[in-house]
Amino acid sequence: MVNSGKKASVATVIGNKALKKRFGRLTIQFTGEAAGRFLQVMPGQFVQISLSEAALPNPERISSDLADSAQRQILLRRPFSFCDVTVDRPNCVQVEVLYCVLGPATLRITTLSKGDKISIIGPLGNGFSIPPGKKYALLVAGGMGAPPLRHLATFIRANKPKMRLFAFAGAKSLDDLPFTVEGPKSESPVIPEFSGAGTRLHIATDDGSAGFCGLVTQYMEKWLDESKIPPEDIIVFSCGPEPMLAEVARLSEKYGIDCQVSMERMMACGIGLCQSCAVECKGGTKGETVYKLCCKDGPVFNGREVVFESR
Amino acid sequence: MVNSGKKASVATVIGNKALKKRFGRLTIQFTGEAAGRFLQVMPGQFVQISLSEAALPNPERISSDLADSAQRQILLRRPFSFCDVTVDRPNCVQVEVLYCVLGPATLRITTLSKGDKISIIGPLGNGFSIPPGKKYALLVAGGMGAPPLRHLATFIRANKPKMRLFAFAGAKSLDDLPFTVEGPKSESPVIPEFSGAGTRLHIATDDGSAGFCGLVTQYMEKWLDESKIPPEDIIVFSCGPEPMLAEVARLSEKYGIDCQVSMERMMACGIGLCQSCAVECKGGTKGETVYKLCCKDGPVFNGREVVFESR
Amino acid sequence: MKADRVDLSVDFTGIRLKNPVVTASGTCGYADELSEYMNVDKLGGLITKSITLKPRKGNPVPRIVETDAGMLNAIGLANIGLERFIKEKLPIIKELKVPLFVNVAGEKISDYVAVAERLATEEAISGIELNISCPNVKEGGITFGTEPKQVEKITKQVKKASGDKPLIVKLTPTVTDIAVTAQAAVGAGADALSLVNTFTAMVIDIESRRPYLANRTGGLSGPAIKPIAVYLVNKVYNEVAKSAGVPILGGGGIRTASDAIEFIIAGATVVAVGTATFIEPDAAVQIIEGMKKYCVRKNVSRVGDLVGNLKD
Amino acid sequence: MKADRVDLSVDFTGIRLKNPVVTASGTCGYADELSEYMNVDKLGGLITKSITLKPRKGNPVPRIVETDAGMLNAIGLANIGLERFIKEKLPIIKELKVPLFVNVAGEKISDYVAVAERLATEEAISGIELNISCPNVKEGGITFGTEPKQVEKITKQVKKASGDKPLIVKLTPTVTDIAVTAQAAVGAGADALSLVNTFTAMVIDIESRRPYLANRTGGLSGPAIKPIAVYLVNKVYNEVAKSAGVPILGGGGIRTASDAIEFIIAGATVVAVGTATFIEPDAAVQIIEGMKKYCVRKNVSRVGDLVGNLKD
Ligand SMILES: Cc1cc2nc3c(=O)[nH]c(=O)nc-3n(C[C@H](O)[C@H](O)[C@H](O)COP(=O)(O)OP(=O)(O)OC[C@H]3O[C@@H](n4cnc5c(N)ncnc54)[C@H](O)[C@@H]3O)c2cc1C
Ligand SMILES: Cc1cc2nc3c(=O)[nH]c(=O)nc-3n(C[C@H](O)[C@H](O)[C@H](O)COP(=O)(O)OP(=O)(O)OC[C@H]3O[C@@H](n4cnc5c(N)ncnc54)[C@H](O)[C@@H]3O)c2cc1C
Ligand SMILES: Cc1cc2nc3c(=O)[nH]c(=O)nc-3n(C[C@H](O)[C@H](O)[C@H](O)COP(=O)(O)O)c2cc1C
Ligand SMILES: Cc1cc2nc3c(=O)[nH]c(=O)nc-3n(C[C@H](O)[C@H](O)[C@H](O)COP(=O)(O)O)c2cc1C
Ligand code: FES
Ligand code: FES
Repeated sequence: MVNSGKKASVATVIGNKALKKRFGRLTIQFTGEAAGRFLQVMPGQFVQISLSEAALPNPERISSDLADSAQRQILLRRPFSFCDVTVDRPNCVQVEVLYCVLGPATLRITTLSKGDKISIIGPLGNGFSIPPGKKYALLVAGGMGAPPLRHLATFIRANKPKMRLFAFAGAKSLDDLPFTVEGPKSESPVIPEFSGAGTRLHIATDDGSAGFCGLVTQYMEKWLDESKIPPEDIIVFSCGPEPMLAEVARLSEKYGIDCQVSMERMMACGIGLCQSCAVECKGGTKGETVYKLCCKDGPVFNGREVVFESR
Repeated sequence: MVNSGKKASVATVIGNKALKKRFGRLTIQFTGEAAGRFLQVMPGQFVQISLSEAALPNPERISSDLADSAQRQILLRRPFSFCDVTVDRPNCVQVEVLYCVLGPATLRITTLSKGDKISIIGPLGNGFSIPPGKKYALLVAGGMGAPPLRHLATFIRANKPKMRLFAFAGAKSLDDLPFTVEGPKSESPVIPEFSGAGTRLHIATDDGSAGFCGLVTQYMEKWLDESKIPPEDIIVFSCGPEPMLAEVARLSEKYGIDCQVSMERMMACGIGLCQSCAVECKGGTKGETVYKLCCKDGPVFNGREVVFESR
Repeated sequence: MKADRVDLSVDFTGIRLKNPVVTASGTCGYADELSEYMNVDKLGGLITKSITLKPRKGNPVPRIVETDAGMLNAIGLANIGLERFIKEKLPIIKELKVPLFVNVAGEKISDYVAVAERLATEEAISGIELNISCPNVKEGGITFGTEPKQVEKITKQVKKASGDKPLIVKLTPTVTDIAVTAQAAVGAGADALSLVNTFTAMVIDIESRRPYLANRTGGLSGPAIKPIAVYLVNKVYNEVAKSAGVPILGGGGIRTASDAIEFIIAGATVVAVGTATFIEPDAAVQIIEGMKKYCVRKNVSRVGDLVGNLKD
Repeated sequence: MKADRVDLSVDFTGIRLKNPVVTASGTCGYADELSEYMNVDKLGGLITKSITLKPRKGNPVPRIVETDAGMLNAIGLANIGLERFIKEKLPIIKELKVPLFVNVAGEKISDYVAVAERLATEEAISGIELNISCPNVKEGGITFGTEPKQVEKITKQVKKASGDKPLIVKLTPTVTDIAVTAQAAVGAGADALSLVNTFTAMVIDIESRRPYLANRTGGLSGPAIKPIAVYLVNKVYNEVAKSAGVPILGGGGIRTASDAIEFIIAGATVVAVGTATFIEPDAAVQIIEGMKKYCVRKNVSRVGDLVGNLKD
């Protein structure tokens, strides 16, 4: 029973770069014992970061729609997944977090700078798992769902080099894609980070400002319609807003494809203590639904088991 | 009635230096309209600084006795007086704040760095005033009472060059004096900052680690005993812990010397709205005491009018 | 929606306020202190520090202490008393173009009545706020506010004394069911309900093992209490105020326009900004501006349409 | 005082706890979750999530929302139910060297009684905490906790059902006078009083104009409520617990050893750490260490000597 090995780790910030619009990329480093915990991290797992000690940006750097929420004093940690994990040496692991500035905690991330120490719990939860026998992986990302799928792409490249990857990334507009996009905007734009991971990338934007004009799930459906790959050879990995995940799960089921979705919930603890992060799932013994915990049983669930929120 | 000229000012941090032990020196700059407010600042006036936006230091830089209070989320501004005010140009004023790290707000001061913006209300309250006819000023400082007296010394040098200054600075120990001390510790140590302001300095430490061994008020009494200056030519200016001020006021009265004391109170607003900073004063019409406000009527009071707290 | 089309004005006890933001009692002095920091005329209204029949020195210090996202105060109703208020402050207040509500406190019902009677004769005063919820004085204060029978009795008598001035009854949140005391006040003739006052609380200095405040306990205000206050406003709105047609003056921890709008959606017609003014002296004015922006963005033509507009 | 000389142990309802720090109900799962993050055996005790007769799924999401220095929760007593608790969790709990208190909730008195009766037969359980103060369920919960008569009735019946297990009654802070409900519980046989549970509160999402929580309201916990909780513990200590010789399990917003010591000085014999565990999973252990340091520094040989040691 006695195992206090999962204490909070102290990470050192080694870089923090503002990207376009509200996005930024934080690079942190774990050494020693903490590094050990991140050696085997699976894409889709997450960490809980304490940000209440960090500074708010100077007022002129807070966009007016966040001015009010910037006043909120934060208490709880915040969950983040990884966009990349690199093992420098066994006792030195670098983790990249791609963040989107939405409120008091993510505003505070922007002021972290080289040398700052932050307290992190994790890695937590269950990440994506690559079932044996699959030959093709479809990564379907909506908005800020992209980072863990980027991590997954690199991971698959490294560990299942024969698997073929097709990534779909959707957003309202080109600006809302949390990555740098290169190449011809209208046809087949390139996101160097995904291509770097050897992935064929499909972009969809609601306003057509890059790639396919429409929802990423419509693009996915089109692709599935045209695809000649046997469904049992494909696995779908998806992360994004819940309505999108619901549609991805529905399409996957319709086409007979296995599907894993990474869910998001408000989390107080991230470690199974508070029950705040309930995800309604099929699978009660009498056909009723049960609540599973996003932080412990997830955040990655089988697309078939989740009863998606309609609200 | 309509006069909204005293809004919060934004100051830019231009330096922040840790001094020995828990002390630090923050240099901030006001420009434009805000600078105008600080052109005429009187020593003993103060400002209210908002620090809730600033970061906490990294955990290893928080001394263990402050670890618990570091967790407190701060809401209110904090009052600080000035150690120095320099007018670069009419629209550029530099202010130095000497701080002592005691709790959540002052811990956050330590992380401010060049370029940071902070919100400041002030200058507030009534500072020391130099009554006409006085030829000698006795500055009596206890612990963190020294900074405004240092400011006063410079101010008197500049504005009343004929006035002779004698400064007394007391602390528990050499380490607790918020200034760098040079010269022979045991006899007449020199604090360059005070000497710079042309002041003869007398140091007292409870433990004798520098200067006079004993309370600063004992040193002051000794000096008064030995002094041949007519009491009516002297004015005492004092700032420090309340029991010390009480003794300074008592001694001044005993020797027939005018005396001004700068009081400290917990302040919520600093601008006369909340009535939290009451200072009990003699002077009711029927001989009863009245409460004055430290922030508005003070912080500098006539030593004779204050009814000092015994608690 | 264009900014100049948004109607921020609200009707409050028959008085038209140009916007629904007032400064809370005890946090804005008697108005003159604040006017150095903002154009007070921009406010929807102003509520004075509690006035008592005789001057009160208030409690010894420390009178306040900060807590996480809040503060305790035990000022003890320090005020200059009725006569000096009328002589010294009213002339200044008369110059303002903003409705002034005078908060009244006392130890005995007859004290309240005497103050209200006197104030009722002053034209410059728009209304009276009855403080039966101050946790920081030995007699009177909160004790009148917790017993429905007492609430009824004092409301009735002060209402009579107030003549044609509207009477706002300020309730304490420290009761089992605030709808009961709210109903008692409304039944006895309250023209509006004000909530919440502060929560009785205590900080202990573990070094000396004494209560930090000289008064032992104090009232908790600030963002810490906001979610409780929003709940209570919504409860009183649903269970009492809406059907009685009595407006609510809501507050507790408001710092931003978003906070203020939460209270309005919960059921407050007017919001009171208290502790926030200590941090940003012009907080109330900033809140008014933010409220207008919200209305523009959400296409709300009259802020009054938001009152109680909580969907379930 | 040397660290190894400090006696942190306290007597609580006849049980010797090795130190006065327990983890609060609903914030430490059923113990096994926490054991990955700390050596649970270091705790003074552990209180389980509320157990009900039948399993409960709990409320729809969102079940929590953060507020300034606090959070609302409306978990809705999600739990695996009595039988699964006994079958699946008890064997794990038996391995621990730490007293375990099981928190019991229900919709009807007979539910509470049934659970208590069953638990009374389990040797591994040190005591029962009666939750009559949960603000997040439609039936039962808080409604039992506000009416002194109800408090008395349910305490009496559950006490009987609990056999020789000590019964801790967990009071709600949402009452006019907590001394009255505390007295009712003590009069009916409570072996200890637990306070405070969360405060009913609400956050409104001003974009959608809906309550942020699916349950509309939730219970406020965290540092925001600490000064109110300290006051209430001190009040119950002075007015009820001290003279009755009944210990208090105090909490609400404890994050640090200093916070915990405030509660002890206010009158708590044992302190419960709740929300803080979400932020630092080993918060309770850090608090125990800090408490020892305080005792060394202040030359306190037995932490029990601090209980109610508030000077005036
Ligand atoms: C498993 C997991 C992985 C994640 N990975 C990433 C990642 O890699 N990158 C990333 O950028 N984000 C990620 N997130 C999301 C991230 O945790 C949130 O964006 C972050 O917590 C926002 O914190 P904040 O304080 O900045 O904003 P908050 O203000 O907390 O806002 C977040 C949202 O919550 C709502 N909200 C919260 N409190 C209130 C309130 N009091 N009133 C009204 N609305 C409120 C708002 O709708 C707001 O849009 C992940 C989340 C999960 C669960
Ligand atoms: C007019 C004026 C001028 C000043 N000038 C200076 C200056 O030039 N330099 C300087 O360093 N300081 C100055 N101060 C003092 C300075 O304002 C305080 O040191 C500062 O506010 C401390 O803030 P903090 O958050 O760091 O510490 P806090 O934790 O706020 O602590 C300050 C003290 O308050 C007590 N305290 C506060 N809250 C609690 C609580 N919840 N529980 C128990 N105890 C509590 C403690 O005793 C503590 O020692 C001045 C004060 C005044 C009134
Ligand atoms: C320092 C201070 C003094 C107060 N004085 C009074 C008062 O005299 N009369 C009164 O009715 N309320 C008084 N209050 C309560 C406020 O009017 C308000 O109801 C309460 O503080 C909650 O609002 P807030 O959180 O915005 O401050 C006072 C509050 C504070 C903080
Ligand atoms: C997420 C959450 C779940 C809780 N569940 C329960 C519960 O099931 N039974 C109970 O009696 N109290 C429950 N509580 C209340 C806590 O036990 C505690 O009394 C309260 O949170 C105040 O302490 P804190 O501020 O330290 O969290 C819960 C609190 C939280 C935050
Ligand atoms: S976040 Fe606490 S149980 Fe999942
Ligand atoms: S600090 Fe508010 S009146 Fe002085």
